[in-house]
Amino acid sequence: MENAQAYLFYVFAALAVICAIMVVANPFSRSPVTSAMFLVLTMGCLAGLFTLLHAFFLAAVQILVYAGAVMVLFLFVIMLLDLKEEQRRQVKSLSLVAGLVSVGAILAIFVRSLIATKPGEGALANVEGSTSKLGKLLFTQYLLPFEIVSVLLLVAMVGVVLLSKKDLK
Amino acid sequence: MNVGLEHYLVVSAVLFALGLLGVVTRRNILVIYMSLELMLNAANLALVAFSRFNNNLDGQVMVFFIITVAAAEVAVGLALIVALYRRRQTTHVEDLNLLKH
Amino acid sequence: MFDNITNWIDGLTAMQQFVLFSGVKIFAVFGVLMTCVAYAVWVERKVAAAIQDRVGPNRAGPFGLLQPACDGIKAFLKEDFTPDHVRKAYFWIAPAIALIPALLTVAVIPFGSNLGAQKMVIADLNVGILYTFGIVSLGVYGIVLAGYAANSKYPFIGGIRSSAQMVSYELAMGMSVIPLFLWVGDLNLSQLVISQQGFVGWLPDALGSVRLPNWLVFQSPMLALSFFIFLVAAFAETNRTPFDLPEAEQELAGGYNIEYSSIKFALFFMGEYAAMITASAMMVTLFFGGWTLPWFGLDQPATSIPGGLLHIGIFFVKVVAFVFTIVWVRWMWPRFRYDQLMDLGWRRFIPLALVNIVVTALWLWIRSRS
Amino acid sequence: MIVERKKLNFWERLYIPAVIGGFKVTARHFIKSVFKRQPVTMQYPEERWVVPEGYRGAPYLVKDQEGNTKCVSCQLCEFVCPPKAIKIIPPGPAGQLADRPNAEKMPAEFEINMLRCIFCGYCQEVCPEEAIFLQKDWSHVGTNRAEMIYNKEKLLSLGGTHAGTQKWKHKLEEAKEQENFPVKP
Repeated sequence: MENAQAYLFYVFAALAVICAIMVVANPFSRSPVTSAMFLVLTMGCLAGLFTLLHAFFLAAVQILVYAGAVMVLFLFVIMLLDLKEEQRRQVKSLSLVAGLVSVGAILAIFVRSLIATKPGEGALANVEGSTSKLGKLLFTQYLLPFEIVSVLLLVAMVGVVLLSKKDLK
Repeated sequence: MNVGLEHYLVVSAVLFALGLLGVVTRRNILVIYMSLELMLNAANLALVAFSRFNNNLDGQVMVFFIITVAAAEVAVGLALIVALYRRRQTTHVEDLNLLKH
Repeated sequence: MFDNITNWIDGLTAMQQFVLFSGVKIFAVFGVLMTCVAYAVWVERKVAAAIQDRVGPNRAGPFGLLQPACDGIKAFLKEDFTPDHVRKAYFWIAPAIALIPALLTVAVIPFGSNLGAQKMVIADLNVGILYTFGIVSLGVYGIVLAGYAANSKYPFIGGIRSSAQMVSYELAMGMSVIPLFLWVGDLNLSQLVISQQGFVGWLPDALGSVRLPNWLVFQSPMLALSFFIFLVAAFAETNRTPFDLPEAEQELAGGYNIEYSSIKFALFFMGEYAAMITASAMMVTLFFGGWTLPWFGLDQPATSIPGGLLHIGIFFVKVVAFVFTIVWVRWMWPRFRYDQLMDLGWRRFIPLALVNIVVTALWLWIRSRS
Repeated sequence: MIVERKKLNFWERLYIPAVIGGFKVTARHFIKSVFKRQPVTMQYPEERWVVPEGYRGAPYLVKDQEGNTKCVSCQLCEFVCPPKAIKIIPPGPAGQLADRPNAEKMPAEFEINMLRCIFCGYCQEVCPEEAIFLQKDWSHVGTNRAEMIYNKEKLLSLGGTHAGTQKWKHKLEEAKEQENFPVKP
């Protein structure tokens, strides 16, 4: 059982990383639709990882919200905007180098801090992310942030409706 | 063959770095947005892993909030992109140089 | 022979048994589902014919029962034509993506009680219903990608339009079941079925032997309303009449699947029917008691093999009844106009579902106080 | 003309009566064709359609009672045919003569393209010799287009012998009567 989970972890992790590479640096296609589809796959792999971490509720929500709603919205917008000639553009080498350097620096910081702290040692893995427990926590300890987030969603909704109006005065 | 916290954190760090790479190097505003989503997801993964290995559900609650905020952010952001496209007929960040000229 | 097999199974480890039984269940359910998909087309054609005073397919085999096989052979042997202007990769992937979500949904549906020691559900998830909605929400991709892959305007407009429809009604569908889970207090579909055993308690005793099963749709008016919203949303999600705008022959020359032919087109077709069957199975599980039947003690988990088979049979009959109704409705009503569809979804059903949630929550709160 | 749309009341706007009506109508037809076995379908190869009187089927050439070709190759039908489905090759000055008395000639070739024919019946109407008739034939099949162009032999064999009138015999008798008619100077 342990072994199977480890194998699954490596499969999902490798798939997630490969798909993420295809999102940002796809060698075959610059089309945003391809990026979006690979991002969907990445989200799916992350949901798999969540399941391995026993966060079942979040895994389902990840699929439902990210893959089912957010990425569909992305696809919609990409298709509504007619992006034919946008695909052929050269990446400027200067920005590429700068980007790689900064990303390398950040990655180096991550790796160093990981080596320095050794977070895995002595940790016990036994939390179940069940819906009821999460819900209880959400409605007791985190009630205020929960309400604030709901207001945020309302504001976002109003904002989107306003922004999407054709003749904005 | 034991998968511990550090494995998940490495995956999370790699995903975050890839997202950042996308934000810095890609010039299409939609792809930049997707890279941002990738970074948020990487953070989610780290939080869930912490929550699991520290025997504490707070991380998962945090992820719940992140997903909600990300959804709101995407809705507003895409509405802005559509509005922008209506005015300028482009989604390319280098063409958005009105302040330069 | 039989003893040999049981001995061999007993000799396996728990993990191996789990893999074995899951594999058997997956293959059995997949086989039954695909057969049902084929015969759903036959049922559709026969019912359509009967309602229109015709005979329907009757040449291949008795009552045309071999017609699905003929249709399948025809679909496979036709020329698999790929137009020159399409985006090839998406053109190939889209039909598969259209079919897969419908198949994946079946994984969490309890289609029977027990068969021996095995629970008759492939994956008894604690977040069953969330999983279902997650998978259902992926069904949009098949249509969007088909429209995008075709790279010509009518499929494109059709794809955008159909996906907008599916996204809109997904909301109503998701919100319609929340009262259900407030009421039951569990997201696990097996537990949900268990909670529907027996007869309803609110009928007056004076009626005597007239009793209603304790299925959720009969338990309270809010849940009946839930069922109504879910039913309408299910029609819209599976692209059936009166919401079959994806098949817009009149105005879009066919919708998102114009450029497809032969087996790829057949995959879209099968996806639609598989979605119809899974939607029926969902409705049976959520609102009509799954495999339970309160008479003759059939609402208790089976203790023998024939009892287990009987439960599977009950479930199957209920699903067939729903499929029949869905097919029936197709030959009864004209389709909605697109603006009416959106108006109905966003301005009628979503507010209705929200009100339903609030009323159910209030009801439960009052009941818990008194 | 402006048709006022009927204002629906609340009950009607719920569409529940309409829905129930729809269920009733479809269920009635369903029961009728499934349980009472009264579908309107005709099982084609086994059951055949009985053609009503006056049906306009395919035009064929007919023979008279003595088995002679009636057509005299006047080409009126070719001229009148709206889709130009009829093609007649006359025998020409040195060609074959008619196989019956009272006729100068008969067609060397007579073709009707059944793919073009619209079954209007003008040829039958215009024919002075009553040689072409629309018959009760409604099933035309062939494996290629050339097969659907019917030639003279095929048309004659399909048309068969036309019972009833034998136009020129009748006229001949009339003429003989004319000869014996007592005409007063």
